Amino acid sequence: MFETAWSVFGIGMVTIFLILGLVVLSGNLLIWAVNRFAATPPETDRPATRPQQTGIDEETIAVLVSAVEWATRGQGRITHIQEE
Amino acid sequence: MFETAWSVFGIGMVTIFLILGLVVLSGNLLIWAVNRFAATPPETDRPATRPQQTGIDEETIAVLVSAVEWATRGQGRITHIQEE
Amino acid sequence: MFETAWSVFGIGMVTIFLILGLVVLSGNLLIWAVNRFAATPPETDRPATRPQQTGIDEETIAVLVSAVEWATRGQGRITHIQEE
Amino acid sequence: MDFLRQLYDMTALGDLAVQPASLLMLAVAFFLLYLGIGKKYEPLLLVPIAFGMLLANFPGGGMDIVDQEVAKKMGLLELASEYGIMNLLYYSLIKTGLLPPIIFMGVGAMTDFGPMLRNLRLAFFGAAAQIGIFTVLFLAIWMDFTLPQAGALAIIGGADGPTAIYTAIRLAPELLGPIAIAAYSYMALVPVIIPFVVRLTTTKKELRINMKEQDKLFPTSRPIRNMRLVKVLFPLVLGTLVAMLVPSSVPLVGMLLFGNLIKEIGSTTERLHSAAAGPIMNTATIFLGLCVGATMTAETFLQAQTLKIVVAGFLAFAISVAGGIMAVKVYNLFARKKINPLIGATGLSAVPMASRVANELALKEDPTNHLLQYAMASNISGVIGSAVAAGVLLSMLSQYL
Amino acid sequence: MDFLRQLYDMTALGDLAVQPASLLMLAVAFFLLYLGIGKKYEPLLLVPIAFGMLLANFPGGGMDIVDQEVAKKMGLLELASEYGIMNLLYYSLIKTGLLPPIIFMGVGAMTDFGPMLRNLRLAFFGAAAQIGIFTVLFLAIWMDFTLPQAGALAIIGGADGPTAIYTAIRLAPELLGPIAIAAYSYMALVPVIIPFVVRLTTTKKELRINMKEQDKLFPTSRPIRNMRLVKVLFPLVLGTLVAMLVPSSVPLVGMLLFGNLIKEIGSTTERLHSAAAGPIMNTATIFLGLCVGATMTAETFLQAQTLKIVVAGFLAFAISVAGGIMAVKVYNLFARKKINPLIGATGLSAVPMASRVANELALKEDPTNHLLQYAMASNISGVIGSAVAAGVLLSMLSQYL
Amino acid sequence: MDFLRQLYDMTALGDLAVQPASLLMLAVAFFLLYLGIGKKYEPLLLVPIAFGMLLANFPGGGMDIVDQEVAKKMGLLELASEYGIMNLLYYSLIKTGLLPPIIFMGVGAMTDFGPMLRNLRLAFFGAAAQIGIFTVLFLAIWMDFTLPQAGALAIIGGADGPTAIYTAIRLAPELLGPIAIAAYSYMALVPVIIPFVVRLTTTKKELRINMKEQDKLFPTSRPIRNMRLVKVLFPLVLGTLVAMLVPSSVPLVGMLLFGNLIKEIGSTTERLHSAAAGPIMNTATIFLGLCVGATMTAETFLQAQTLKIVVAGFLAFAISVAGGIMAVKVYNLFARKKINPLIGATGLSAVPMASRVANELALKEDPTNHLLQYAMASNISGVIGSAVAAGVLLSMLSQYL
Ligand code: NA
Ligand code: NA
Ligand code: NA
Repeated sequence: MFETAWSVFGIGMVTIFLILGLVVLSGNLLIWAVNRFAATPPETDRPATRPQQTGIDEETIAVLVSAVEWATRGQGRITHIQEE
Repeated sequence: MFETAWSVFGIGMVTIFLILGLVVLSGNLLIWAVNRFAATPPETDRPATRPQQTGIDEETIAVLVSAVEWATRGQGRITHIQEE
Repeated sequence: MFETAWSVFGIGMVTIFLILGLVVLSGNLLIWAVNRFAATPPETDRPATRPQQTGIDEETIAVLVSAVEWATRGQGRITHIQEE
Repeated sequence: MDFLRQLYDMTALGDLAVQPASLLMLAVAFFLLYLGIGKKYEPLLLVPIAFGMLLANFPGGGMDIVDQEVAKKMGLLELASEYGIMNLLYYSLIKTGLLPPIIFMGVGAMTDFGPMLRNLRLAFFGAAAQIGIFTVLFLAIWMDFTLPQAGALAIIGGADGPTAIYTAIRLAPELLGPIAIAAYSYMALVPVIIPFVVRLTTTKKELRINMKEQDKLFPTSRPIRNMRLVKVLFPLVLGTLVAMLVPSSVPLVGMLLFGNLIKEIGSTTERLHSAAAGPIMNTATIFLGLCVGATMTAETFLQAQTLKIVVAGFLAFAISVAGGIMAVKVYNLFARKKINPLIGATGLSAVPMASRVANELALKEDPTNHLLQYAMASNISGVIGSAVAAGVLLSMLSQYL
Repeated sequence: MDFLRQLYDMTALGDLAVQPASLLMLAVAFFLLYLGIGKKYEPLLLVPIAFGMLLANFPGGGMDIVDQEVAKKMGLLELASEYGIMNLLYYSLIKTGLLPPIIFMGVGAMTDFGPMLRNLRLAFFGAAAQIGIFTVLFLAIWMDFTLPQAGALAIIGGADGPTAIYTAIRLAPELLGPIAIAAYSYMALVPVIIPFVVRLTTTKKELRINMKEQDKLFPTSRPIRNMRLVKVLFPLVLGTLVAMLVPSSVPLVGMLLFGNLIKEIGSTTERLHSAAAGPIMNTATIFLGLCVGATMTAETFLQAQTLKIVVAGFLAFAISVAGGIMAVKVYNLFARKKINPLIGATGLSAVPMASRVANELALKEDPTNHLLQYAMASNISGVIGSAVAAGVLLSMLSQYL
Repeated sequence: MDFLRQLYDMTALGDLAVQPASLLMLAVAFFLLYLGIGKKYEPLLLVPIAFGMLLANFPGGGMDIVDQEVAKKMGLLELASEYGIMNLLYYSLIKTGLLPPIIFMGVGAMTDFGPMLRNLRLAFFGAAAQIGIFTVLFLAIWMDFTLPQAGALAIIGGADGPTAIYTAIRLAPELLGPIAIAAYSYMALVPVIIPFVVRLTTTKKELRINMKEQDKLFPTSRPIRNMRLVKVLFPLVLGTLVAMLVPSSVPLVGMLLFGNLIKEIGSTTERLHSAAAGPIMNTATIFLGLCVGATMTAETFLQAQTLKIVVAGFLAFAISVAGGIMAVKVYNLFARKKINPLIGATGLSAVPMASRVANELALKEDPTNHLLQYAMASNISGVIGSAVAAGVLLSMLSQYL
């Protein structure tokens, strides 16, 4: 049984590293391709859920929004962000 | 098999014409009966979804509302209509 | 069969009286225990569904709110209460 | 000629000629639709039930429920392919007893135990008003129903739809349709039945007993200093009590209290509460109604039994109301702090209609006598009372199946 | 080496080498996703169908539908444990015929019969535009399909998704995938198909017939003085009519009208309406799409049949449109009050896309000729027309199964 | 006397006297309710699980899950009629493996791959943090679990509820309850476990590595010029990759990505997205929780196994966290652009709790070191990592069932 466990261990970890490696690779490829062939609008994902303009950089806001969505499992929504 | 197909063709088209004919007939009868026996309120179906007063005639609005509802599969709602 | 019916009658009514009696008893015990050990906030159940301040006593409002909720099966909501 | 023959064969006209009773059933269905739509009698259930009945009684529509002896031998897939979607829905959702507990979860998710907790003493009168159930049991046996059938019929006196349906499914599925119709119809008729019984059994003086004044004269109730916590703990206490004494009512009472718990916990389980009180409840109501309606074909409905159920069901209601009133009157003989007998009447359940009717009756005698909040206490406890009664019936009568 | 062997065995690469046709299916799925997402062709159904197809065609994913001969011998639990969740969903929700009537309930809950009631006369032209169904029946038989298969194929000409799926499930489940794809694709292509047929069959002068002016010239229609009541009663009248003449269409039409009824009753049944038009409809759409997609494996899809279905389906659409137009033209020969032939074209159904396309075509010829509301009348009646056609096909062809 | 006897027989008291272990189970259920309600530990799942456990352990309530050997011989209808609604729900929704993929669809419909796409490189560390799964496999075998049981136990280290439940259903349904409880409890304890492991394995200096400063020092990441399109295409690319390499994870990963796709497509599929993320997700959560809870009767839970699962589950968590951290440390040895080891810890998954905990830990050392957005990258990739791990376990261990 331990022998099987070693196989599972090996194949499992290799597969996971392989897949996540390929995810990084193909993701970058995808971003490159989209930037190259379809880079029309400056980043505006989902204006509906977008809060009003603040001094905080776009990326941070995107992360905050997604974090709140996760944390509240879709119930919460950021409507206002203020820098301290 | 083609013989059966002829039967299906004949019975099918006759039935559809019959039913839609009866729909026209009974619908008119229904409208007549309702007008005759229960014609109290001037047409006010669903004030909740009704947009504010405009110069456009009632019928057109009703159709627009229903079209939008169909087109957006219930998601959209007319809140304002402006004549050009 | 009527004999069985008598059993069911007796056991049924005794059980119901027993259970609702115990509900009264244990309910009172629960209220006592909570008042004794966990009586921090003055009664504020569900501020979200709470209507604005009026001259009507809290209890009445709570009952009205719950009655409306029942009556409308959760669709309705009291937003304003005015004493006559 | 052959063409017309084929056309005629496709229509329902031939079947109707053979089975004209279907027309009568369609008329009954239209009448129920009129009650639900025009008269607004419990439209949330009467409309789907009546429409299900309509669908089931169009000859050849294939939307009627087949006999369980036939269905029992089939798997669900074969059943659906042989007898259509309504049988699939009925046998997987109703006959299994699934939907009533699901609806009870929704009821719990909409119930506020607050009024009952503020006047716990009055909850006791939700017990007396179940006596109609057990009294009509005798009548039903006398009417030649079997013991399980009698139990299913009697539960109409509990004045609670899902409880009645659950009990009927378990004890006498063959009577499900008429029992459901009787239960919901009489619940819709509570504004007629309660005043009728009240007039027969009470005096004007009794109806003028003012609960708030009594509260001021004999102040006892302690204030609740953390209602949120009490409301979270109460379903757990109540559930444990009921489960220990009448385990057979756990599917109903347990789901009711689960629904209530996820409501009272608040924001952290709000997602679950919104599902239980919204989409789950509404979907279950639609399919429960359509399927119950679909059981009512001419064969099963146009029988002497149906008339007996209608009569006995009414008596069960009336006796329950009277029982609640009598219990209050007896209490008043011994207690200094009097209780308005209308509080007994609302022990029937039929929440919240009964409370509103009681409130109106009280106001008619004394325009300052607002007893709605007191009525809700016994009213809600009546729901528990009838679920417990159902548990007793199931536990004691299943063996005679 | 042994390690790499085990790793390779776990992947889908070995299966792909054996069964390279899966790659072609994946390509088709991606193309359909492109149509649904990029081109916005009926995305609510094409996206789930295409994704279901994707899942089914990943070798070893276990998300493809197994043959019904295999499934028939198993209970649902065994089926799920042997063949996974997609088969469980497919055999319990699709193969039983459950979801299409459920979706029809949702369609009914979103349909407004108002425009049709205001121009009832035009409803008649929803009949002529079903002729494509019955014409293509001959073609399909000639193409070597069996009678039930021919019926399932022909119903594509009804231009109504759930109707096509329901008919295919009952008459030819083995063709479900391609028929559903064809039906939804052509519905998405209505903005191309209708102008194409209109150009072939009408003159500019005909397209300039202005319905509103005709109404002013020949005023006939009586005003409806209680639209709310008419809208509540109409589904009941319509349902009774259809049920009496074509009982086999009751599962579809009955559920459509139930959905419409709980919409039109208004606030008292709003809870039911919101469930039928919202969560029930959307959930049914997701699972219908995924399961229909999952039937399309290389084995079932990459066949000559699929091509035939695509060709015959297009013809069915085109002939239906032409039929509707011709009926108007014949009517215009005899009537003084002329009708725009576009009203005939929208009898096809494909609500509301067809009406919008017709409206645009009319406006192109005469910018004052707004005929949307008139088009909606025949458009909605076309839905009833195809459901009735489905009923006829089911009733007359099931015996050849 | 006879009367009291009958009364006593109806209650659960007799059963309790025979089977006092039920009391202990009720106590455990109340304790879990306390954790879910009072401590707010994963209330969305712990509350339904604990309530299901409560219902199952009231003797005579008929809400406990029967042995699968018994159930296997019955159809669903017979099962429901013999063993009640909880068995109907368990065997049709859980034992079939249906609900976990459905919940994954909902998870996908709520997941935003944005943070991961913006820091793709970090996704790689979601791999290392799965090592706890495969390490504990050895421990579990040593503890005398069978191979499939060991796999089901080990997946707790994936820190993902639905994945753990799906794997347990397929590999060791007899351990489903304790595994689910352990998985959700440890996920709730992430704010304790992560700091504990971090303190053991990292230095203050490492925790002060500031990701934003590193980004400024070594700017590499290209801006994404059409995020909407990338987000639509990414689930398709990711799905294809995973499906090709680990087909057995398609039911989980495929549904996750379908949910994500209908979210990212936007308004045209918004109806589907709202259903998947709302009513479907919430309904599935309720019934998953209740049914998983109902599997935990005294018989199945009060065993040495349960204790072993608790211990091994904790180790799996801790080793996964440590594995993620170590991978970052090794990376930092060779790379000039350093990564904060907390990014490795969040590879565990337990989204988004782990990221928030990591963020707080970083801020404690350096109040300007906001690394939430970086943590989310490895955090989300950890979900994919554990789903892939589950696929490997299912594919390699099913043969030993
Ligand atoms: Na009652
Ligand atoms: Na049509
Ligand atoms: Na993980």
